Amino acid sequence: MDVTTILILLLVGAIATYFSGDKLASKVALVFSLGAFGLSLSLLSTYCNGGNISFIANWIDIPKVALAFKADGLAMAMVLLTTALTPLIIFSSFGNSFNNSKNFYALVMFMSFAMTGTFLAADGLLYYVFWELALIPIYFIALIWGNGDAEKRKKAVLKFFIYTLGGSLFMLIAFAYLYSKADSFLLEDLYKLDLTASEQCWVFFAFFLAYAIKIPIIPFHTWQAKVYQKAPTVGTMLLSGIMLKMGLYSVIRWQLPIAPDAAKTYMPVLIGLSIAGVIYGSIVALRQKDLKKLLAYSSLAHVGLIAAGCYTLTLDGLSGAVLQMIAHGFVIVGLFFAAEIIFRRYETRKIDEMGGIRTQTPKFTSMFMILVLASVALPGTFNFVGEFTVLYSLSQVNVWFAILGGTTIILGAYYMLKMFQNSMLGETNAKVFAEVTSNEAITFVVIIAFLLFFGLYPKPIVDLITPSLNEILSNINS
Amino acid sequence: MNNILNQIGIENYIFLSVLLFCIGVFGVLYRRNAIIVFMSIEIMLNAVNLLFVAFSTYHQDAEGQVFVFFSMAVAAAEVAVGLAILVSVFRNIGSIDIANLKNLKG
Amino acid sequence: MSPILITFYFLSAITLATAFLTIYSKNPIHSAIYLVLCFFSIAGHYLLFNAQFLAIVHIIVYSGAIMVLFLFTIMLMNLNKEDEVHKPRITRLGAITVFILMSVVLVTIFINSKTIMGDYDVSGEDFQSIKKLGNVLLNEYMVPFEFASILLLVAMIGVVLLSKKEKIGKSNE
Amino acid sequence: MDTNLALLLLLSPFVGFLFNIFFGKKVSRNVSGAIGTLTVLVSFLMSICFFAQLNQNGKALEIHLFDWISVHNFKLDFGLLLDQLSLLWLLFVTGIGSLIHLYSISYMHDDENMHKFFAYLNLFVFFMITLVVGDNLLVMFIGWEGVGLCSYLLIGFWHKNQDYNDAAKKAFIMNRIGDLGFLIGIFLLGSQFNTLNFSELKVALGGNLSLYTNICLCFAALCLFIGACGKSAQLPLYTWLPDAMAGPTPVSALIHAATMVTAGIFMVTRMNFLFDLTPEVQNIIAIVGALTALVAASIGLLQNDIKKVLAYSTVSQLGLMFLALGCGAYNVAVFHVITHAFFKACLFLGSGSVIHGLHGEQDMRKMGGLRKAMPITFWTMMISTLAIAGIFPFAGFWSKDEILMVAFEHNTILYVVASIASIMTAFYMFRLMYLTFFNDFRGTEEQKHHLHESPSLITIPLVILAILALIGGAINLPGSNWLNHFLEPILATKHEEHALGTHEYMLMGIALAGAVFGILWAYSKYIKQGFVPKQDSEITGFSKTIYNLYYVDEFYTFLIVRPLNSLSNFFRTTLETALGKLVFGFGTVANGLGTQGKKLQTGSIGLYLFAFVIGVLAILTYLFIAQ
Repeated sequence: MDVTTILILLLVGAIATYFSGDKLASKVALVFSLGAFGLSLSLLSTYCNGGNISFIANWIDIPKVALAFKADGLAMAMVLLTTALTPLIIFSSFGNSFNNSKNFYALVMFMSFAMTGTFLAADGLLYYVFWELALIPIYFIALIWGNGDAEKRKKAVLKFFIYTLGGSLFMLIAFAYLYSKADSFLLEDLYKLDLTASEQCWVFFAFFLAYAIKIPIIPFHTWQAKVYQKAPTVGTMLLSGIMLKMGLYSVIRWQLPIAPDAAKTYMPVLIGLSIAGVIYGSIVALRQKDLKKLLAYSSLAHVGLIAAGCYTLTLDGLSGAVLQMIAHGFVIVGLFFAAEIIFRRYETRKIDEMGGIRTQTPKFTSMFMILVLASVALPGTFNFVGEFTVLYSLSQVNVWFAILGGTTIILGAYYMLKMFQNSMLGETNAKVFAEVTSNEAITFVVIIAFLLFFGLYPKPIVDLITPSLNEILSNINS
Repeated sequence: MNNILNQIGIENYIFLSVLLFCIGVFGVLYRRNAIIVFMSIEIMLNAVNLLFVAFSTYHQDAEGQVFVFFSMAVAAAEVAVGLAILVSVFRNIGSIDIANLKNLKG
Repeated sequence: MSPILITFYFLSAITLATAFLTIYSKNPIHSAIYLVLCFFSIAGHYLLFNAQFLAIVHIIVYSGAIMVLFLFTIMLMNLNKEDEVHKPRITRLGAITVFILMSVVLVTIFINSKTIMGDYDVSGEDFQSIKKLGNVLLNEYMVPFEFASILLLVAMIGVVLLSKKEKIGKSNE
Repeated sequence: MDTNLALLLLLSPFVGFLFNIFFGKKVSRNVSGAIGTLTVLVSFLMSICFFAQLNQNGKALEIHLFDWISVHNFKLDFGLLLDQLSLLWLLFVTGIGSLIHLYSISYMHDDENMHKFFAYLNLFVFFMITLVVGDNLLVMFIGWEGVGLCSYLLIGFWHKNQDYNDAAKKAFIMNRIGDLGFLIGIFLLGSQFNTLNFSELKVALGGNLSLYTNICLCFAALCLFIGACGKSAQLPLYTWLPDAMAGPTPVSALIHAATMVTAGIFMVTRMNFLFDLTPEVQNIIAIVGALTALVAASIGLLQNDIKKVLAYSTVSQLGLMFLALGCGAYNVAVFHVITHAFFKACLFLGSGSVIHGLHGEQDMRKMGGLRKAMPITFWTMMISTLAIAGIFPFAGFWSKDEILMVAFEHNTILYVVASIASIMTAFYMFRLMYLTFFNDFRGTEEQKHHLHESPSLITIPLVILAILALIGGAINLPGSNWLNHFLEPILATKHEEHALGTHEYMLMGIALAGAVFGILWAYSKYIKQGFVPKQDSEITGFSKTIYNLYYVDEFYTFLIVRPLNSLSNFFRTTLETALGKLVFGFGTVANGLGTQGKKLQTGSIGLYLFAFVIGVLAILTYLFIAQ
């Protein structure tokens, strides 16, 4: 048993979904994604008991590319995030009906496959292939099943596609260069490379461009809000919940250890940029009128903080970043789902057109409230653990970074509560708002339970990721 | 006659074929009539063939001549096809002046 | 001056002159005829080298087949008139410049690289008799030889297809 | 065993919360209220148990529950600490909490969301207990933010009114500003000493400290104080507290008068060993406290909303407590916290009773003459008012007097400021009493018809609290000083006893005289002259400035909210578009290049051939030269 089984299962799931017909598609996808989740859990237990679940085999001889999948704690954490969120996301879409749903769910499964591959790949070219593969399904999902005016949507989605693809090309160049140096794409060989300062700088910024666009760090974020707004909610969840984390994960896995000196040299600039993203995203979110756009900008702010944590190059920063990635993955999926639930009933995403929902749906309100609070990192939720650790690591670098990054505590509360107040509270809305169905509630409950449990007891996850982060750090510092 | 190159010298052949080739190039650039352009191309081909044969003798090796043989086969095919294209172009446009063939304009 | 050298210079003069005239004459028919002459002179060169097989093939293929094709085409298009409009002066000047430049460059290159050429030696071995060539062609170069035939076949089919009158217009009517 | 009991103490209100949130709607209102009250009562009883135990053996109880967060240089446990300070707080939090729960059963009886109210209240008590018993700063921070959350939920309890929601949001955000300070303080301490545990910090701070560490400590102390400012409504973060009166009155009594707002004082007292090392910060605290006391009291002079008056009085009293903290007299501050909790809770509950009786009327201009109709409310409130005014021998007298004494020792200006604030307090409190309970009723006929004393569930807590307000001073009477002795183990520096000399008697006399002067002033104005405050529109001059709260809110709006919003608009419309254009710029450039490049493709074969030949030539020449 090794991690390839997860990939195979997801791929088979995608194919099976495609052939299962429109009626069954969602259920088949759910079954397979749950299967993948179970499989990754069982692999995790093997890993925790000291078993080897990595996989390596030759693939192409010239250039030398290997089918290398390295499953350490960090990768497993991210794989679990993916395989746990995929069934949730699929399940959350049970209330929608899509045209050609077999294509839709097959694409979702395929995307999950590609993202899992990205997290696991330990060979540069393989990783790149998965990285780009993940882009294709989301392009079609957003393009075909998105909402709003078709022309505008096409423009936004195309922009997103070309933008991220263009950024990744620089990464490809970097890999090609690294290959010419190391004569191998394998992660370990790339770690061992001894690059000069200027080489590192070039490689670092080539990677940075790819990741900064994907994460996104300002000023490379312009694709984000529009795509989040236009994509169907499932697509938005996939994008914000998992795909953003691909960029952040890659920073930790690829960018920092390969070009450590450059990372050290430019650390203040990078942290500064990330924190500028935090403040900028928060401020823009203050006056957003569209619920999904607001969440998009909140996401911009949060990932800014995560990126800042990554670039501190300290164990706290990295582990905080990973924790926050996981927490943010769950909470943003939940929040987008809440937006979707409102949309299902009111057919609008404009915050002005909502309001007065609380009296009609106490359950929904409570769950939404908890998610909002988790998003503003109230102590006791998992997000707090991540945010605290990241901010702590920032304060170790420079306390001003922590203060500036910490404004997210204030501004985040401001825009989230404002949004909550305007969308949920107030005089009872004239339009009827049906209480959440049990299907919808299950999704919420799972997310909330996860966030609260690990908020109080994050130790298992911390213990899982710390050894691999230490290994990466030793690569950075050697 | 084996000592022909001793008497003439390989350089002379090189200069001859270079000049011939250049005349071919000149023709291609100078004329607008597609058929003449074609002929110029044939001249260029022949210049190269000539050189092949010269060096075949120089090296006392048959391979050069074999190559010329193939080149002739290709040239024959090329001319056939090329002229067929010209014929159909002429049929469509009514002219084979290359100045009139502007469908490639971007 | 040996007779051979004289023959060489004579043939070369014919080759270059006819090649130039091919390009220069306004009437395509004249061009074609000059080209035939040019090909014949090249065949003469081949004979000088004692490459009889090639000389014969050359005459058959070029002077025989290709030139006939050219002539047919010219006549088919009714081009035996001197009605070609000259290219603009600048183009002609450019062509001449490029011609001179190219000659200079190529000649310079070859003059400069002459030193690496060794002396010519005669082994007396037979290397270009028809028998020998046939051996080489049908042993070592068997596969390319067959491919050449396929190429010719394909060219033949292609030409037939290309020069067939288009039927699309008819089917539309 | 102790662990289990402590968990019971901690989790009992949480169980109440869970019960009420999940099943509250299904059971009857009284059951829901009773469960809410009982769970808090259980905590109270547990607190008494622990208190008795502590009194016996004097040993603080430390309980480690589980590992929580770890960063590279230290790890944080989820642990509880039951020592003198936390038990003291527990006693009055759960005690007053139980009373207010009891009160709420009747007060909120007609509200459709009563079970939610009790759920939130229980949750609040749970978080408050967490705050108090946490054995490190971060667990305290859980409670710290948690009570902020409950405050948000309860202020916005009547969520149909967006003004109330605004008030709730304001409270939460202002608290969060303080919380950021708190967090930064935590970071500074954590990175310096590799621990956040109180006892370990105390040991670490006792050692020799470098200059750099001292500077860090200063900043840390300042940051923690900013946190306290947010939570305890001090300048400049106090404006949320008066707005927070939008919540139901029991909430104001419990959260915004007795317990949550004293969290700042609790924290500073808890970290007294830190603040003792940073006299600069102590000075800042004292000044901020005194100023807050003065400003809030002056605003209170002219307010007409009965709850707003009490709110400003709370802010003012909290200011006095911070003054005491700034002077290093932690025990005095704690003393005042406790007495203040008694009489202020009583006052709020009393005002709630009045509002209840008048069916929601809060404007004192429309009250009056309620003394007859609501005797119990009147007498209990009277006692508390006397206490807050500092009349001998009520609880407030002792504690306030000690604060003034400490201030006098510290700095005369601070003393004068505090005294003026006290006189103002006496004035506006009696103004409140006179306007509410004396003269004739000024409301509508219908209201007059329905005037009645509140039911016993409301009056019982009032009476208990009034008794406590009467005798509460006994815990730290000069001479016995029980509280001072009790708190000794947790205070780093010993607070010397006041020997009651003439000096002290004189100060007491002055304080008493000031209070009496304030009362008489109010008496002459509102009883003798029968003065009733003017309508809003008729207020002019400086009193208008005061009546409008010195325009602080407007100032904040102008200084922070407006710029932030316009910045947001600017970012959203201009900068976002510009950045988007910038990205599209690449596309536009590529497009332009294409359009221009298209022209190269003239379709002229001659030109192509030329280009081709020249290209070949160029390459040949290059190769030749390069050779």
